[in-house]
Amino acid sequence: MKKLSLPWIIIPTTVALLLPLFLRDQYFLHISVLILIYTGVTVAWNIMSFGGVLSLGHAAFFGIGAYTVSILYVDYGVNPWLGILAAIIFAAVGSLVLAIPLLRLRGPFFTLATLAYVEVLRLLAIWAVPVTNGSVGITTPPTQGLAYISFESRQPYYYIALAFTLAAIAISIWIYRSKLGYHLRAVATDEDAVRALGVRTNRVKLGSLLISAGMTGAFGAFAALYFFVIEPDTQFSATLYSIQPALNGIIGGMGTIAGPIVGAIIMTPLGEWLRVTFSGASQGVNFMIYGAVLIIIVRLMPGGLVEGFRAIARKTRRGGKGRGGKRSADAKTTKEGE
Amino acid sequence: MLEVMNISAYYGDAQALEDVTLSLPAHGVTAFLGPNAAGKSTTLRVVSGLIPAATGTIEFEGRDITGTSPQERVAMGIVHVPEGRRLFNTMTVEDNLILGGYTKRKDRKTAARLDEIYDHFPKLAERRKQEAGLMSGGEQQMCAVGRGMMAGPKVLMIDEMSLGLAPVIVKQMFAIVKGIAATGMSVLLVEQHVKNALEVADFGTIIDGGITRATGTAAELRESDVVRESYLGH
Amino acid sequence: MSPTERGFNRRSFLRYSGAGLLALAAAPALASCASRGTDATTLRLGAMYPVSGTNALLGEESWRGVQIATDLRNAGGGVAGKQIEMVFADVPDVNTAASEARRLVFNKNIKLGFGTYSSSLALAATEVFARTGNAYVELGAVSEAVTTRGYDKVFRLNPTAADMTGLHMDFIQNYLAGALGKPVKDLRVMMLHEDSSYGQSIVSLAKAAADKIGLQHFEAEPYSAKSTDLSSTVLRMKSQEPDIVLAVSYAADAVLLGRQIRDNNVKLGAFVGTGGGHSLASFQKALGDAADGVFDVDFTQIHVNRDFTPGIEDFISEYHKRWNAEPASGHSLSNFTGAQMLFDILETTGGNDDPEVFAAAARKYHREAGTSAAGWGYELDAQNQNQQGSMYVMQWSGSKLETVYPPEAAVRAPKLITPFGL
Amino acid sequence: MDYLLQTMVAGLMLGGVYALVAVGLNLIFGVVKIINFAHGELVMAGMYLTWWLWSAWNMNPYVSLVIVTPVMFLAGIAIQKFILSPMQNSSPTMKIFVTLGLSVFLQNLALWMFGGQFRAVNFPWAEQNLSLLGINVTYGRLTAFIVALALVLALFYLMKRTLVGKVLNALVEDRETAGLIGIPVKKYYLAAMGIGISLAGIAGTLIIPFQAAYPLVGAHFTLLAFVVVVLGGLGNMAGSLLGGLILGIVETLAGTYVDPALQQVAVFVVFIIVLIVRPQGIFGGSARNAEVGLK
Repeated sequence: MKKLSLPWIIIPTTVALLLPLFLRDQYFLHISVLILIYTGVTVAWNIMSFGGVLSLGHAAFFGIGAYTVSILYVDYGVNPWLGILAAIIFAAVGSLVLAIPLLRLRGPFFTLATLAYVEVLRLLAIWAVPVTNGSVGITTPPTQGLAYISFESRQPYYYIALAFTLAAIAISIWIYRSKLGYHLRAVATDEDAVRALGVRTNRVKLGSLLISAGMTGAFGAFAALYFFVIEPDTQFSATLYSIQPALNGIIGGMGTIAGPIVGAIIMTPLGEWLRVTFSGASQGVNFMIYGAVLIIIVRLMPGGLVEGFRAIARKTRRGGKGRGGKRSADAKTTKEGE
Repeated sequence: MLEVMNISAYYGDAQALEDVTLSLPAHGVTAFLGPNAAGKSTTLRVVSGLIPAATGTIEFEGRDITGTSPQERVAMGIVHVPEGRRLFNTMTVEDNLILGGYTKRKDRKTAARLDEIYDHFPKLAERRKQEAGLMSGGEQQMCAVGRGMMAGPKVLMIDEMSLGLAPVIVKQMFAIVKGIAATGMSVLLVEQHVKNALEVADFGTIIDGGITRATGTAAELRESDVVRESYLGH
Repeated sequence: MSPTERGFNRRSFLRYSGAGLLALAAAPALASCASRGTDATTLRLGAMYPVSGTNALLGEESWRGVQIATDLRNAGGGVAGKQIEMVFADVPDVNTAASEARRLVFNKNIKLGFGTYSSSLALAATEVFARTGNAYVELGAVSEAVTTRGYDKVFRLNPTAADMTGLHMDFIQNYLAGALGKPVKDLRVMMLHEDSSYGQSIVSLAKAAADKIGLQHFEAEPYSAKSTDLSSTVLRMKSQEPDIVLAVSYAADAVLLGRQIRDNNVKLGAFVGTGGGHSLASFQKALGDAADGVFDVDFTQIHVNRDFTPGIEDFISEYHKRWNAEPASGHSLSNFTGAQMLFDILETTGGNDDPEVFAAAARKYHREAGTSAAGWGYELDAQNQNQQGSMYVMQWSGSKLETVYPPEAAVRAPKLITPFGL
Repeated sequence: MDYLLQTMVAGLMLGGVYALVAVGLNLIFGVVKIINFAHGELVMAGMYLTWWLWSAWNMNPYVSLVIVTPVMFLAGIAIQKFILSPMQNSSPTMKIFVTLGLSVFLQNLALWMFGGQFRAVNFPWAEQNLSLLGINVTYGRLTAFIVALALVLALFYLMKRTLVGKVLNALVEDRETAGLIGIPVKKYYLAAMGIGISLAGIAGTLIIPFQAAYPLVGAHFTLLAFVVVVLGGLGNMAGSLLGGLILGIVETLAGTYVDPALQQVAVFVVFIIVLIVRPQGIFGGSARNAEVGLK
């Protein structure tokens, strides 16, 4: 990603914009909206991984966003658009709980702290019945219209989701290429060295946390309006909104721009397809396959799909010359693995 | 006894070694010299098997060992004392030493070897039960060398032994190393201070920029004009 | 150690195949063709139950009842000459429920859906059906919210949380108070409930129901169904010394609760389970004799007055045939009954599942209590809630969960036995 | 007072279970440096295996340890050899996700094989009460607690006194150097995985007399076990025991005196606070966790 090549931006964007014209089936549009939501959350998650940080706490930000918009709308009559704005702010503020662990901990310890945070919020959402309506959840009113982000057709949802996702991607590209992104990537390589150069690494990491959380909150809020019903076990589900985005990112290629997008586009329909195909046949088979596929992909393409395809492309282009490069890449990863 | 022939190696995409050739006799001290980032430590890592050689071969006692694992090489008698000592800090000195003798654990002579180490380094005997991380730099270096010797090496490669040690301790250490070499093993000393090293060493090899520049007896190198100009700073 | 030329080739081959696998997996998702929905010969209905994830156990049990009802009806000629085809969707969580409802409606052209076992799943699924102008029939979820949102094409055939708490209090007032020899106002009653939508739906109504019968000492305590230890809950219970414990549990926690009550030697006057866990055969299996005397308020179970539940034998024998076991809980029977009523309604429309037509027929349909396999009748109220579905009180006796209250459905009278063998 | 005492005892018993699950994880996390998200599912596997031996062969659950232990040891070796070892050079993140995949797979394998039904072993001896000073403990829980203690002591001895233990300790601290001085690292990874996972299996066997098995039972244990390991310090077996007991007591006290619905919240809040205040763990040696903080 040295230079943004224009065709790579224009072509997919155009395709995405025109898609509803060709794809009138509401169910496929629905899947497309799901893909967009997941792409957005994954792209948001990925901003933290620019800095080499693995967060499994994004379900927390997603859930905060969902609950913020729903509670404001249902209990206080706040317009959902304003609610989404509030969701961004609340999710960012909510992420501050993780700020201290983020700055003090490295590697798996931070990851575990983020998982614990999701769990705490889930349990609190179940417990605080007067605010959250507990496990029964909150249902947003059926009033339709652009002002309420509620429509009969999937098309407007699709375009709103697309706008959100494109904005998220734009922000992510902008960050990647900004000084913040440069510092983040440097932190990912060697935090101590970067700090020694006088970069305020704490500020950099905190910035990525806040931006990432705020973006995730926006998608959580949109998803709440899109699904109508929110409930703690789903909205604060580590599996759905922490692990799945991380998985998309990793399968596509963590810390790259295109990786998360590719990952979400592939993994979301895969999950849907497995469920649709195997559910009802025998309990659990679809998730068994999902787990197995996950193991296989991670085992065979540890650099992610984007990297994997690139390697294949390089290999075919260069014929057998890959050997030296391959070997050195191994040496490098060995070192990182320590 | 150990012949390193024309090896190259990479860190990531960066080439760290281009063409290094190194030969060790069956005993005596060989100094392996060169400026910072010349590729000395990398060479050692290739010899001990931590990094694969991209090209070139390594022979030990007439056998090609280029493809063997670090463990096999230790078992054969090629032992690497890494830069920065890398002791197991939370474990006792004695446990560190015992682990050093891991490859020889089955010959039931661990106690005898321990005694031998304690003879060489009486300080370590005093500190046997102390956590290794809590000792002074010099003591830690002794422990690291002792740990290497526990494997019963034929070739002992010590990386940057004098780094961060007081000059008095450095002198002591050099003397001890010379003593060890006299018991019939080959010691490879990696040093930045060319002059100090050439004073204790019997032989020397100088590398720079990942390429072997000069090889000879210590005396030859001390007298060589090139070496004097480029590395001894006269 | 170092990768050889061959190794690298093999690896890249595996990578290709990994990518191919993915492409293979993704392609049919986008290519799968839409179904036509109901046509002249086939009635296609959408069935939504959680058969994976946390609700898998009772979701699966519920779905079994529907399968039996469908097969029996198809064997008998179907509905108005049409064969019934179930388009099934697994809905482990709320977002999936919304998502799958969309798939059924748009991709499968389903006009009439039903399910769902869990209340939050039901809310999500019905929202989609209702907002797209389709009809949905709930057969298992108990939360009041399912039918109180004002959707005119969302129906519920099963009794609700209010029926459960109502029966709790009825049973306390008319039997337990007398059997324990204390007036209702002096009884100490504690409701322990797991904190999923099931437990929370019930507890939200319990307080009011308790007030209604003049129960002054009523406490509610939540706990997490996922907990692996309920010591705290049981210790709190011990300190409160309740006469009656009303427990609302899922599966594993019901066993855990029972065992820990026994372990901590908490002597109770009576223990009344509420649906879910306490009616499962494996609850009795796990506790053995200690389960004797435990009451349970739930959907109809198989040990019930057979005169009151015509058709139950068919259900039981069919269940045996298919799964070689007794029904694990009453959920299969209630969903079986609900599905049968649904088919009967569709019979009156001539197999037409158009939402408007179905809704009109559903509102018109009527059935007396004691004429279905679960003993339920059928009479919708203004909110499309069936008024004639009822809950019963059962009691464990050996390996049988026998219906003991109200008398018309009972196979025997209730007996007061100190629960958990204490 | 009795009430408090009973609460504390209940907490201790629960803590014993946590410690039991955590020691195996500690070994794996410490030595192989893998965040094993499938650990709880392996406890679940132990539970199902014990249940199956009991229901099909009427085997006493405690006797079934002679089968469960080696089977789970082999399972651990297989997981290391076929799944994790080939990924040795991948980033830690990748290893996390491979274990996540394994956990999803095992959960649903259980659902597929046994259905959602919960499977309890009805073993009357384990359910008898030991009553002392008005405090009740069942033999099942007591046995689990005592075995946890014994296993932790045994591991403690192993780690301190034997060569294998010293090697494992060395691997916890610095695996590159361990390899450099001739230790066959891969072999010891296999051993650590084998031991760690057989410990998970043993935990499953000891739990099942009082806790039914169902497909999602393990998920609950995984995160808790990590909390215990982090509290106690990596590679520190005694720390895991203490961490487990503290967690058990915190959970029970919070549940009894605050609100049963919040007992888990208390546990995770304690965890996050400890991570913030003392990331090396309450009893952790300072150097180790910092190093495994994985740069």
